[in-house]
Amino acid sequence: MSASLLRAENLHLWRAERHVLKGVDLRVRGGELLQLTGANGAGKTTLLRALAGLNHLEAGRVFWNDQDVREDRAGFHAALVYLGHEPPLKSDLTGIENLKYWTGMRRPLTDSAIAEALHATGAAGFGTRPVRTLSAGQRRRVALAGLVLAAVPLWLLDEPTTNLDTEGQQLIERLVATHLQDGGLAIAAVHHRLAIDPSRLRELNLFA
Amino acid sequence: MSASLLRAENLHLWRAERHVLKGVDLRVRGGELLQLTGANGAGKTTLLRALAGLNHLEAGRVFWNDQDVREDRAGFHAALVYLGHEPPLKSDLTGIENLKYWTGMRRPLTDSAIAEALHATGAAGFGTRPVRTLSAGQRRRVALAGLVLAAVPLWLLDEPTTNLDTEGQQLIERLVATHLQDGGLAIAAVHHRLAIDPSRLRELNLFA
Amino acid sequence: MSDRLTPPLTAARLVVSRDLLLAFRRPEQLVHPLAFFVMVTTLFPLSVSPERAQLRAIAPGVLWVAALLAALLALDFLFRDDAQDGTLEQYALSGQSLTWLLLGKTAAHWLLTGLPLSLMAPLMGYTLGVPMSAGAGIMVTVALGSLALSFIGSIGAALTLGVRRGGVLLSILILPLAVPILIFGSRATELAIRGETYLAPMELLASVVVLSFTLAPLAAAAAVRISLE
Amino acid sequence: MSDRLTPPLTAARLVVSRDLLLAFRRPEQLVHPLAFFVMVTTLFPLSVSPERAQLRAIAPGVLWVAALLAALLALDFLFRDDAQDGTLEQYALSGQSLTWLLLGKTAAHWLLTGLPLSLMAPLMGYTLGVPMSAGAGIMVTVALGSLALSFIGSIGAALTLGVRRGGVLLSILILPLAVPILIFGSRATELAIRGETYLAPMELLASVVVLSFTLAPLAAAAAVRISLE
Amino acid sequence: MTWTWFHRLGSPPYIYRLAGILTPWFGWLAGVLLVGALYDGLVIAPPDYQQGDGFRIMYVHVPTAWLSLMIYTWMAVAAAVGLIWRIKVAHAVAAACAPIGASFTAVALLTGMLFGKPMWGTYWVWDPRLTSELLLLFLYLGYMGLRSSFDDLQRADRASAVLAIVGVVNVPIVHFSVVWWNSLHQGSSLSLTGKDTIATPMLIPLLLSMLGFTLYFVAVLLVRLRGEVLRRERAASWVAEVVAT
Amino acid sequence: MSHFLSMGGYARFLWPAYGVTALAVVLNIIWARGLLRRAKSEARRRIAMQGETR
Ligand code: HEM
Ligand SMILES: Nc1ncnc2c1ncn2[C@@H]1O[C@H](COP(=O)(O)OP(=O)(O)OP(=O)(O)O)[C@@H](O)[C@H]1O
Ligand SMILES: Nc1ncnc2c1ncn2[C@@H]1O[C@H](COP(=O)(O)OP(=O)(O)OP(=O)(O)O)[C@@H](O)[C@H]1O
Ligand SMILES: [Mg+2]
Ligand SMILES: [Mg+2]
Repeated sequence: MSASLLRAENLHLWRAERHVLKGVDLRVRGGELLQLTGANGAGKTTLLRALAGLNHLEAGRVFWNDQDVREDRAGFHAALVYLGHEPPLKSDLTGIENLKYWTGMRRPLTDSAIAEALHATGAAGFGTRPVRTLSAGQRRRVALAGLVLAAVPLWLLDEPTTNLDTEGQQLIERLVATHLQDGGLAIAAVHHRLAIDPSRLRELNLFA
Repeated sequence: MSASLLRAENLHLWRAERHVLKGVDLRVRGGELLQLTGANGAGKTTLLRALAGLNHLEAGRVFWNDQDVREDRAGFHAALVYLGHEPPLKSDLTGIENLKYWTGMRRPLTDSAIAEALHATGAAGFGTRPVRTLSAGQRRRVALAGLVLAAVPLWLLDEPTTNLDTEGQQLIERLVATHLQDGGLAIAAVHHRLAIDPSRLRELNLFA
Repeated sequence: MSDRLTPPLTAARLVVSRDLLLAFRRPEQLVHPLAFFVMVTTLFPLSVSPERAQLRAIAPGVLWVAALLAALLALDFLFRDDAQDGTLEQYALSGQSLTWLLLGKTAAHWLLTGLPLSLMAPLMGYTLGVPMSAGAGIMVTVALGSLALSFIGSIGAALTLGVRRGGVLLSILILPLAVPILIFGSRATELAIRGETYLAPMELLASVVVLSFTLAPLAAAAAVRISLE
Repeated sequence: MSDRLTPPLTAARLVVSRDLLLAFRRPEQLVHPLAFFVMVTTLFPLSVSPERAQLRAIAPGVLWVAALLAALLALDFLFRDDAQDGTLEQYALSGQSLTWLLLGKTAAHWLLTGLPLSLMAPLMGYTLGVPMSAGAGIMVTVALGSLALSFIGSIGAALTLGVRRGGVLLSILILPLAVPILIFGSRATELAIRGETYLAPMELLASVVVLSFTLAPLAAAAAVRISLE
Repeated sequence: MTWTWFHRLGSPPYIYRLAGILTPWFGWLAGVLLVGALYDGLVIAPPDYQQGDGFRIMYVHVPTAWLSLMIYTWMAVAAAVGLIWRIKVAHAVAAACAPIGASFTAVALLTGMLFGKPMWGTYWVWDPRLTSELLLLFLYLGYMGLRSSFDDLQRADRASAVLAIVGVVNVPIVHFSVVWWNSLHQGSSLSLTGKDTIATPMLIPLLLSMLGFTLYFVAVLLVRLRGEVLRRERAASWVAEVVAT
Repeated sequence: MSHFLSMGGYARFLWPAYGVTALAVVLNIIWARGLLRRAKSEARRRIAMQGETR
């Protein structure tokens, strides 16, 4: 895979009367993590959703591998996974079923691949239980398995460490590090510093 | 106020087929914080809800000031506030209105008391906006204002630092410290260590 | 730390005013059950036959089934939002009597759905060929019937809280209990249309209201506590 | 990182099988629209009059209004759960054609609601005094009508996603579009009951199905994208 | 002292064993009575002067209709006991009652319909007795639906108990519907106070049949009860004992 | 015998009525036993599971 590149220029976005993104520029290439920081309400969630195309940008453009994403939305979407504040899981399905339908929609999956991903995120023990019966952190781990399984170059993560125990914080760091090593790139909104190789880590601080 | 005391003996609780609480004992007195720790799925949320009376205990008893809470549920409830994974706010009401109805149900409130509490939790700037338009961390701050306003001796907090920025983490520590100084007690499920006077801090580790 | 607690009646009043405020913040909610009622009563003549004589004969039935369905659909939302965002949990933990708080919620619910429905019923009756002279009778019976339904429904709504898509399960639970209301109500309406005295079925209706008013909030409070677990 | 993507038809099939699995995981969901249909058709004779001749005259209307309401209520859930838990967002970001995915969802929805309704309709007709000989006709017309309604309804369901308590708003949006279905359908049923040929209204019904099948998924996909913002 | 029986009845292992012992007794007695009633009702009892041989449907209709009401009452009482005194076994009884009651309500409806066609000329009319019996079926179904929509048995028990208790108002409505409204349906043909309104040779098989069906119900209930009690016991040592082998 | 079976012309209604009743009687026995069997095997499974985790 040639090195991927996400670039955004002069993003402007209003929520109701509020000018939330005031000309944000960013540039992340394969192997880099861009950490979004900023006080509560600074616009981290808004920026992540806008990049994914879930919030309407008033002005500015987003480029994926130097192509405007509006020219090939499906292609761009196929290259990214967005994980928001809440894990996108069906509470009546088991973790394995959730992954089968959710990530399976993106690329064909084998059962062993699913099992492996669940194992990698420490969710192997409860993959066969309905998600509804899982604790908050267990649910988050199942969602992270979906992230791993998708095998896409671009990760957009909104507070991925929420609800995770101390071992889980390290899990996130490990997952991101591996992803970067593989040439992927990630943008994550995290409040505390992640233990990631500083040469790969860049920071974008949003002001409220 | 004479020193309050929460005591629980031999709590047993099943969730479906799962024996989650296996004979938990605890004892917290006024001025102390009991920090619940344990891996994801260990049972922290379950224990907090069971103490509040929101989960059905199979066996075991909870005492508030040496009286079994089943003898005076309303009195016990009037003495506690429980904050779960999600802040209990109405998204169509403003922060101020939310507090007026939620905490106002417990004790009569003045407008200035509400304004003060919002100020104390850094939510003064957005108290008049519908909660629906707030970011995750801003919402959490409004809920914390309700906690302060309630002015009850017992706080049951489930991951109160979720979604809060670094300044917000310190806010929690400040709020808890003041509460303990005032003779209150708190039980909080938090994954990382809180910066609280160690003589007041006790820990209960749950094993999955 | 203050020892002064909010008195129970003030707490119940707070619940009522909160629910009214919420409804006025989203006025479309006020309109919904009404709109549904209007639609069902207008669909009927479309699919049956528009002959007036036949329409008038089935008018009480159509009015009551439509009103019952509209009130039933609205019931589905009685506690659902509050359960989802944790408000109900906070009510249960407020140290106040849950029975009073739920009584407040149910009263607000009736003010927002049953009352408008009963004001609208004579008008819809008129479009079905019912004489205006029967209007007052229809209004009062629908008001009483919807009040009873709100109370009985509060039990069902509380029971189906823990259940996803409880809506239709709720209808199934409530309908057997609501049928007496329907029968007495449509009977009273029929008598009113004919210009006869409708006191007898009306008294039955009123006794259902009294019965459900005294028992339902207790049962609903028990049900809410159970479904919160 | 793999470049092999799931083909669009496989993705749509995954959506269908997922929705069927979800429904069978909670079988009460399957039963709900049916139960509602049964209840409405039961309520009518209770509040109108139990006389056979009169019942039979209004039977087509009652059947169709009941089926329409049942299907409409079920529509409310078409996208709501998926929107709430973020599944719809993930669909939109899956790189797959949203139109195909929504077509899958709508098909599954019909299999779970419209099909059982149409199988049940002849039976409920019988309790209203409709002869068994009209059964096949009723079944086919209700099947076609509910199919058209599922497609048309998918647009409305997508449009009301961002709206809380969209349920009744949805009904208001959909009903004007559903009225032709109701009129053709009850007309066909009436002819079937009389033992006459009901081909003409049936063809009209079929053309509504074809039209809505080709246009609705596109419109629904556009509406979902808008409401996700 | 006087309450020991009450506590023992609330003890799962005791009830489990007791039910196991009692089941064959009730079962066989019911079998004997039902066979007797069948022979007596179909062969010995003379035809009715008005209804001919058709009246013999009564011997399955009346007992099943009676069961449908009695079982609901049992269920509501058990649910109330379970809710008030927090007795698991009582909830188990209520849970065991529902499917049996629902099936006999359905049978009462069906046999009534088959009775109605020759007697009234139609399978179904919207008569108060018939309607309220149909609503009873809906209540049973709603009860079972509510139960099945909870994962947790304890929650299902308590929630459905509230419904069972509230729904019990329907029972007197069914029973007295023939009195309160003028109805096509038969009035009470049995009464303890007044003199019987049907002839003795016809009455004996009816009584046999009603007793037989009641005992049969108890037998089935006891089997179900054992299952329901087992499902509610976790990690108790006696469970390991009884399910061994 | 055929006289008995014809039931004075009511056979069309009488035998189905007895039939559904008999069916309900038999099915209830089967269901109840099935429930008990399932509950037992579930209990066995549960006990086995607990043995493992201990
Ligand atoms: C679908 C139709 C019918 C239903 C749902 C139905 C329902 C019932 C019910 C619930 C009872 C028990 C009442 C009680 O124990 O308080 C009953 C009793 C009885 N039914 Fe029916 N019935 C139907 C049709 C008929 C017909 C057509 C006949 C005969 C012409 C009939 C004859 C009787 C008799 C003789 C009793 C015993 C009366 C008494 O002791 O109260 N039923 N039925
Ligand atoms: N409804 C349920 N049915 C079955 N098991 C459940 C249910 N709810 C929770 N559990 C299980 O109970 C255990 C405790 O859950 P709980 O939510 O209390 O964990 P927790 O310590 O709060 O975890 P976290 O840190 O992830 O929030 C978990 O193993 C969970 O899987
Ligand atoms: N629907 C809306 N209408 C008006 N303002 C909104 C709306 N949604 C969000 N905002 C505002 O936009 C700003 C950015 O919100 P956003 O959720 O992106 O913040 P965030 O950086 O993710 O904060 P947090 O750390 O609390 O998650 C906030 O000030 C918020 O109040
Ligand atoms: Mg955010
Ligand atoms: Mg937790």
